[in-house]
Amino acid sequence: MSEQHSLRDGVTGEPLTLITAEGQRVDSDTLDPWVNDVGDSFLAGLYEDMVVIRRIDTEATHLQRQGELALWPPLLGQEAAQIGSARALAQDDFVFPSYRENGVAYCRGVNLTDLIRVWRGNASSGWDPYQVNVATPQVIIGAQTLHATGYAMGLVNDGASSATITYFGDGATSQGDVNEAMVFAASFCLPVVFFCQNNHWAISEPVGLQSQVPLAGRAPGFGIPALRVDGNDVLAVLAATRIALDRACSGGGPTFIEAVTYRMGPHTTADDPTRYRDANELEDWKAKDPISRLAALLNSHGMDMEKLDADVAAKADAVASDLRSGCINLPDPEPLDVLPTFSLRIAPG
Amino acid sequence: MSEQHSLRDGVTGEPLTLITAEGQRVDSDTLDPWVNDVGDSFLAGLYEDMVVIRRIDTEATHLQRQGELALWPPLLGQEAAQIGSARALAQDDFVFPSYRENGVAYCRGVNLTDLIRVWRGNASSGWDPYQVNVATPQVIIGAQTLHATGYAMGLVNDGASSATITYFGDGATSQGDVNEAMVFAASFCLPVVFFCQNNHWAISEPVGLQSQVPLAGRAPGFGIPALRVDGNDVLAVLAATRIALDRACSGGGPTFIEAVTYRMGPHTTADDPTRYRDANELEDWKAKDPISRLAALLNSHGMDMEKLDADVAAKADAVASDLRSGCINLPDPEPLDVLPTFSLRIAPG
Amino acid sequence: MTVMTFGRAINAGLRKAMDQDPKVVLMGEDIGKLGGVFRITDGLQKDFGAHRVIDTPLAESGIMGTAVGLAYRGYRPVVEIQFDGFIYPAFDQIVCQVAKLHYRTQGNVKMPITIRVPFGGGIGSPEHHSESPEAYFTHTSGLRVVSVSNPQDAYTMIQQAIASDDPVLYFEPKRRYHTKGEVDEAADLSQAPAVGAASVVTQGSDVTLVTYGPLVSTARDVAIAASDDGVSVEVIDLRSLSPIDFEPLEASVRKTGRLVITHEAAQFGGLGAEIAASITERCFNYLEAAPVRVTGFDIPYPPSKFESHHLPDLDRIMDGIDRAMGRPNSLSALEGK
Amino acid sequence: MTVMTFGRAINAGLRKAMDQDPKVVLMGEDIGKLGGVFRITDGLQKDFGAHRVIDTPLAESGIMGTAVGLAYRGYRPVVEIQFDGFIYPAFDQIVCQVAKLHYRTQGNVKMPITIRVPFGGGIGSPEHHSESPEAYFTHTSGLRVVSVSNPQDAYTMIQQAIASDDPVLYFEPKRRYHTKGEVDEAADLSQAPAVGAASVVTQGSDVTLVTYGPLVSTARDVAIAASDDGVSVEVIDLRSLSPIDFEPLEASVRKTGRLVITHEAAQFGGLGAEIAASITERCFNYLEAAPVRVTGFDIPYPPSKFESHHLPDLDRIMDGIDRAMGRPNSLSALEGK
Ligand SMILES: Cc1ncc(C[n+]2csc(CCOP(=O)(O)OP(=O)(O)O)c2C)c(N)n1
Ligand SMILES: Cc1ncc(C[n+]2csc(CCOP(=O)(O)OP(=O)(O)O)c2C)c(N)n1
Ligand SMILES: [Mg+2]
Ligand SMILES: [Mg+2]
Repeated sequence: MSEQHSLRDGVTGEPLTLITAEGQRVDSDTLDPWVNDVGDSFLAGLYEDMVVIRRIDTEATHLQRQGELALWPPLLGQEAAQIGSARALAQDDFVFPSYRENGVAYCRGVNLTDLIRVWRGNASSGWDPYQVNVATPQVIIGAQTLHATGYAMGLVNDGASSATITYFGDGATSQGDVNEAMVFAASFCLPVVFFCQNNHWAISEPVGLQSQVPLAGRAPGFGIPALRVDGNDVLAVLAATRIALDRACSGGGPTFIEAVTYRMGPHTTADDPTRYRDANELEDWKAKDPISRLAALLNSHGMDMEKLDADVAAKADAVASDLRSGCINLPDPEPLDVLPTFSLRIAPG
Repeated sequence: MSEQHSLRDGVTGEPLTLITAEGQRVDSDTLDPWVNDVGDSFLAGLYEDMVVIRRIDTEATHLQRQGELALWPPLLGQEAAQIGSARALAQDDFVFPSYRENGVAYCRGVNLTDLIRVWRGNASSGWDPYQVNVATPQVIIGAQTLHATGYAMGLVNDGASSATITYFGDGATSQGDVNEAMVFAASFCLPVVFFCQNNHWAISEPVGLQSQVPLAGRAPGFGIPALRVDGNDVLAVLAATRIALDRACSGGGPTFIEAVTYRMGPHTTADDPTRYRDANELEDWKAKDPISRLAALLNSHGMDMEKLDADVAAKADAVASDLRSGCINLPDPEPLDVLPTFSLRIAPG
Repeated sequence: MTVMTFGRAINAGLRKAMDQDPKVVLMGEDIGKLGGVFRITDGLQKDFGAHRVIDTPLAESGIMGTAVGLAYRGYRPVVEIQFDGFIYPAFDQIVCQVAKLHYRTQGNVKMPITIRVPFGGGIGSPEHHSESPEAYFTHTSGLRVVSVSNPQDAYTMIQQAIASDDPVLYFEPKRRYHTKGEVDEAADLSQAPAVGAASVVTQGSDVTLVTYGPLVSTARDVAIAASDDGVSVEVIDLRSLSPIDFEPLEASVRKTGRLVITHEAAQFGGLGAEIAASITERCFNYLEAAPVRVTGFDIPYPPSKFESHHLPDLDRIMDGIDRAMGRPNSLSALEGK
Repeated sequence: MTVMTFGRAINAGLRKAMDQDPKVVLMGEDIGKLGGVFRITDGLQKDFGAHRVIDTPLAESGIMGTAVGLAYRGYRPVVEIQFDGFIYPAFDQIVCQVAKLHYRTQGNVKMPITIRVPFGGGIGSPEHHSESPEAYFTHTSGLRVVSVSNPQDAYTMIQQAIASDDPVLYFEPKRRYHTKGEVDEAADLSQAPAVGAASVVTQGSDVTLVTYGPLVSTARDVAIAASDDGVSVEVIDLRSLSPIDFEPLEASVRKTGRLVITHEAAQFGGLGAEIAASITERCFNYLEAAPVRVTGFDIPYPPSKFESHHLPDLDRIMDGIDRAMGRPNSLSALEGK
């Protein structure tokens, strides 16, 4: 495969893949060199992560149904995109997420109770960004991509060799801010990874309404190299993110990654996807599930899946139970806590 | 030249050219078919247009120096970009310009006095857009590109087969609005021509600060075909605009044209380019002057240039004198004209 | 007369406007198949087609700028902003284009754009979903701003907004979408109260209580509760926030001598300031006390567990009435300080 | 003490702040080699380098969002908005991020961003170059807003704004850039008046005239002209537009019983409304007449040939004083209507 060819593939062709939907390991000239070190125990760790965050997602959805959370934005189906990218990050790298990156937050060590403060209505942000190097969930679509760009400018000025990564959706690519972020990042050659989870939907709008060409194709026109990867393939996502981080940290500037995935659940617990999307589409994507394909691969490697699944389930149960008790025991805030402890003006009204 | 090759050339390679800086006619597979009908008398007409608008520009600059105009944004150097594109338009096509398209406005039949109302401070817009199918000059960088997109949506809904063209600068490509306009135009396959005059400067900022890759390369990533043409070559610009309009009017959707040109004067009469740019750069571009190269071509075709230049000068003189007298005789508005004649609230203060 | 919810009434009004004028097009995020996140446009794409009920890419400036272009072409776009807090990316197009184009072109280019904004709090949502940004727009010359407080007005005024050649921001109190009321769908629009007219909702003689949108129904409750206290409250629903129909307000304050204004938006520089200032200018000699404002705090909209404390409610408005009446109130202890 | 222009004083203040804190970076369009279209940053890129005086791509939301990221990283960005009318593309980042991040994160993330905005009219420019958008920001909780009226304040307050951990909008009256005044460059910042403090510019006893920015010098002229008429005007320069330092205003109005407010921005919902409403609340029993507002008309900023009619000037403010004093004035003929 010529470099020319592989590059085109990597940007607007079929997404780059290392693990097929059936769980087969395939080659990729572009990605393979970046995951040479990944053995089965590392893969098993990724597997655990994915199972755990899916479980967090399920538990939080239940809590919402039970009235314990006001809202929850599920990540079901996007586990590989979130885990593969988050596990590529170094501690010093700084994450600027949207509202859906609960899996990323988990990997960064955000405390489970802190994870749901926002969704229970207790706080506008659940954690101190500086404790975990993750900014608070961004609700204004696309705004965080500029923050990642500015932070990256600060990293360069400081002579630091870490990077920022910013997460956003397919819908977000239409926002001016995301495009301006690419302009700034390219102009100043900044260490930013633009990580787009193309989950095919922006609430009820299919990705084709935002763009009729692959989203990864957007970036080269800004002077930013792009990679289009199978977002349900945790290994491919890991490799792509490592490529991007390596470029960023060695002065090569920004990279755009389109992780092609699928939102298997509703947009949020307030959404009803049956109003706008075909059940068949969901079925097609179930066949590409990120977790089961990794299970199949590990199984084919001779991993004792019964044991692994039992261990992972125990971990997931523990996490889910912590999440639940943390949530339920979160006290309602005191009325006066509404007022900031710092210098904002308060009307007497 | 293979199609593949010519396309790449047309987007990010050397700008497509039909008339070289020395006034030589060269071939272009892409452009030639679109100017088969252009004979010497048509070319002489374009020549006249360019000389006249340069003269308008000079006269207006004088008027500003003499205190008769508050400000003037010169187009010196961009005559071919404006005339080549404006003369490709049909009457029904609607123009959404920035503040610098006085040459385009002239071609559309905007009255000379109306042309300078804004710059004298008499009005916020000099003409009724519906009389000439040209919107009023847009000062907010990039905003007009969305208006062109919306108008084009209206054209499609009406079943009309005309198009819109929107003019903007190299600096404008960094604005969210311009990028959003491309998203909308591509998504709805709208008849818009995005005409970018890359005059190499946004006030004091060189184009490399906005983008390190050719601006025309931006569009394909949005699903919009692009053409990069020599913007000082009136024939190449005419051809490219015809290609774009033809595509637009036949349901093929938007096209992006980057006309590579140069702002030979200051940003506006309030600007002092010696503070930020090298005199050599200006000299280089003087050698690529759009008017002199067309004169050389016509001369080589055996045109009687003495006569043509005399006729054209007479026309230019007449236009300049109309402009001057229109300007000087424009009465100051009555104080109460500040109030709108329609339903706006007026404070008694 | 049909009984319908607030949301349904807007839907019916949109439908009627679209039926009557083929130039009316709806634009916004998720307004097509989904019918909008609040289902206000439910069924309209099915009936009018995707070229008239347009799901747009996710970009508010893009939506607004495209609407400007459509208006240029003679259309009457009705834009849905999904939530109040998402209007800001469109702010430049609204303030510099929508508001100014008719003045800029000496009236040649009209901007009959209606911008529908579900606004206000009380629905337990996260940040940016509960804001009251109306004062940014009422301070912007060239825009009309209205807010509706009941299904009948919702139905009538959306049609009037669309029919207006001026751009109109139409603020919908989202927490009232499920409130039901009678709507006369057959009513003749030309007989309806002018879109700019304020209305006296409850007559009273001791104090004038001015509000709009979501707090009108709270204000009615206040009037009832206050009358038990022996205070007669005249409630006025502004309906039009810009321009304001000051005459009924003046008439009322000349009668009562006391004015309370309530809104969810922050107090500092909110619409209440304009009303207090204007009524003081117009009725200075009739005022027995300074106009009182009861508003959201001057803080970013807080997390939802706080919103019942943040939003003016019956108790806080009653307290405002006590202040206007010079009766003991929550601030009494501070007096003389 | 050095005599310098207003513009030069800001330049000197920026230089000092950059000298003292390496985390101070300037960002904006054309601020580098050109020194900004008003030359306020003249020479700074040469002396501090392109990584501290950053010419940005032409995109205001991009600039502001990038500044937010820099602040996240511990920088203190000073953003130049080229002209008032170009701040709107950044409105979303200002209102939803700059203003809210410190509240959102319970104070963990600070936003020590200074946004410099040359504002106001009177320089004969085309549309969007002469606006007074301050009320949009004073109504936004979480922002500080200041405006300066003389070289000394310009010099001091730009440093205070940069040193503040809160985000500050710093409005520069562009038509006064060439005004000269004395500046004490050696003055100790900790001894300077607080950034939030209003100042009494001219003492008087008959009427209080409150203003800020470009109209402070007009107000001084008014005080002189009025004293010829036998009216003693106390002029107050607000300096901080949000929060407002109400105490000197209250003290003055308790003394004079009459209040005139003047600004270039439109009247409806302008800062004058807040001042009128607040002072009425605080000083109701002292007021002899309703507060009077003298402002720009409620229209988009007009073409420059009109600006002398649009902007409050000595005559219009004198007329406002006559209204406040109950003397014959331009509205007398309308009385009783
Ligand atoms: C500026 C803005 N406009 C609208 C919204 C409402 N909204 C919330 S999520 C969403 C869809 C986002 O889609 P996408 O970017 O694909 O991310 P996903 O939700 O699929 O992860 C919309 C329209 C918003 N939050 N912010
Ligand atoms: C939103 C906005 N920001 C800033 C400006 C100030 N400004 C006017 S022209 C200009 C440069 C424009 O450059 P470009 O787009 O290349 O067009 P050119 O002037 O070269 O034709 C700038 C920054 C503006 N008019 N609008
Ligand atoms: Mg999505
Ligand atoms: Mg340019």
